[in-house]
Amino acid sequence: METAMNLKVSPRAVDGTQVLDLEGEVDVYTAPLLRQAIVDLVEGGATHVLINLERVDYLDSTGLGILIGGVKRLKEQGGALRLVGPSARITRIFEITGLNKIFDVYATERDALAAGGR
Amino acid sequence: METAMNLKVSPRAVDGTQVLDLEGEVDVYTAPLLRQAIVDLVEGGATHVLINLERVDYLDSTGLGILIGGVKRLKEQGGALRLVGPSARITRIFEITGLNKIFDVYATERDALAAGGR
Amino acid sequence: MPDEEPGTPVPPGGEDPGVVTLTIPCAPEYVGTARLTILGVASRMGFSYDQVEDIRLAVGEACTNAIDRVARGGNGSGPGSITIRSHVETGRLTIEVEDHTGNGAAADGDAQARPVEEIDPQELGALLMEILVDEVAVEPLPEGGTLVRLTKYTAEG
Amino acid sequence: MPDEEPGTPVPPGGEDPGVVTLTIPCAPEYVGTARLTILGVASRMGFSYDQVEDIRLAVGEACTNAIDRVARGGNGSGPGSITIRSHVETGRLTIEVEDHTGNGAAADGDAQARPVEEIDPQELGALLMEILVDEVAVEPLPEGGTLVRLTKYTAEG
Ligand SMILES: Nc1ncnc2c1ncn2[C@@H]1O[C@H](COP(=O)(O)OP(=O)(O)O)[C@@H](O)[C@H]1O
Ligand SMILES: Nc1ncnc2c1ncn2[C@@H]1O[C@H](COP(=O)(O)OP(=O)(O)O)[C@@H](O)[C@H]1O
Repeated sequence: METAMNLKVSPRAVDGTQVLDLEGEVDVYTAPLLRQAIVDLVEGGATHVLINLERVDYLDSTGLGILIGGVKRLKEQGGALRLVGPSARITRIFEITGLNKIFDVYATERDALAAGGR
Repeated sequence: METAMNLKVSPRAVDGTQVLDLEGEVDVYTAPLLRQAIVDLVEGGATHVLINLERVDYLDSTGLGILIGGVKRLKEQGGALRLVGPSARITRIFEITGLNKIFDVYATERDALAAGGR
Repeated sequence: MPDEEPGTPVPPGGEDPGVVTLTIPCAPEYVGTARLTILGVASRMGFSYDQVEDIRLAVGEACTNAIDRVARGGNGSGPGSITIRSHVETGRLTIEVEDHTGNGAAADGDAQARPVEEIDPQELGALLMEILVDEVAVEPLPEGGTLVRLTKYTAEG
Repeated sequence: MPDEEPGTPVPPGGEDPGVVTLTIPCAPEYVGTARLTILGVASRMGFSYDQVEDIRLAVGEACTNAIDRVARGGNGSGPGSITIRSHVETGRLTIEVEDHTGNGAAADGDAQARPVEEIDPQELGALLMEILVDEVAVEPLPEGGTLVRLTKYTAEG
């Protein structure tokens, strides 16, 4: 039984692209961490951001709202927010909400990086 | 997050030794399954039984009581009950209750089988 | 839905809903606890993995709604609490999420009717509840606060 | 230990225990749910993995005790319920496990004094509680049933 009921947000850069590795649950309690991480990147001048969801096992409407906000903000900067490796479960959430039309989703980090942009 | 909050008890035989593979949680709800499996083996004539705990992540006093009962019953038949692969957590429970002095515990199934008996 | 108190013994011979009642402070850090409780209740009922997760998310959204309402219009008398009452019956799980926060209902049921581009995160929560469980009922409580009733059937309805 | 009702708002300026209250039917299939709830409560409090597991097991034992008491001497009015009230405070978690089953306390506190060969499974449960948490108090309730109060400190006491 996992006791982790939290979110770890770890920023790193790959070839000039900013990556946020998420681990845990994105919910009303932990989502502010994610929002702040995105804000920090945008204020630091990032335009292309990649969020790795491979180790996210729960994502609620709060988390979805923040991802949507990130997509909008980076688009305004001429950049893009890309999502990597959502579980089947989270892919289903994207689909039933219609957000798969808004999110740019890739199976692997390599695919996302290959899609171009800085 | 695992949704399994149950116990699976799978009997098998290795070189004439009866083995019970347990998976899940042994508690007041699931323990009767384990008790019945041991009773079935004893009534079937088994004297040497090996219980594989490798995939057990919770064991309460009900489960401990049944294991103790199994040890006693098999000893009366001139046999033995051996336990295999308890987690660090369950090993700790054996130690703080003093039951490590009663239980015959092996790290691997191979070690337990090598200890002899039918 | 029977409205019995959790401590009340089940009447002999009658319907036999197992009632599990959880009360948490109306605060973000306790929603995870509510989700774990619901995991415990739902995972013993013959729901599939995906159905259990659907229920967990729907309950999480109901709690989040309550917390958002308080954050946006607190009544000044502390954060209040959320009660999550699960009624376990054969073939059906009904979960009532009730906040005692002194703020009336905000969620409306017809979020699903609008294009996704126009909804905000809170309406996204209402939309998720509508999609994830079979029945959603939202009503303001006379004493303040809101009751959200979520029903899910084990044989997908 | 404050005995406040879960719905009562925390008095402004006073001590601020987060109270999580769970009520389950007094039946074996619900103990797993109680353990999950406690996992949720304890895992946000700065306990180590082993400490969280200790608390989970101790609460499981308290519930099992209540169920065993009912199984051995039911009062004929249904299975009753168990209430598990967690008080979350800085540095301390106090969990009250209360059964409303009409049967008095059975567990005695001195199981630890006897040699292990002489204790039975139920006393094993009492022994585990004593070892796993820092304080255990068991008292019969005036209206029937038993209250077990378990306290664990985050800095191992
Ligand atoms: N389903 C949706 N489709 C499009 N935009 C949305 C949707 N849901 C929310 N938004 C918008 O996304 C933005 C981000 O919302 P919010 O969670 O408040 O993040 P932030 O505080 O970072 O702006 C808001 O402008 C909101 O209106
Ligand atoms: N700590 C212990 N040390 C030695 N024997 C024990 C201990 N705890 C329980 N026992 C004994 O183990 C046996 C098994 O108990 P129980 O759980 O009722 O299993 P069963 O119903 O299969 O006999 C009982 O005879 C009980 O007295």
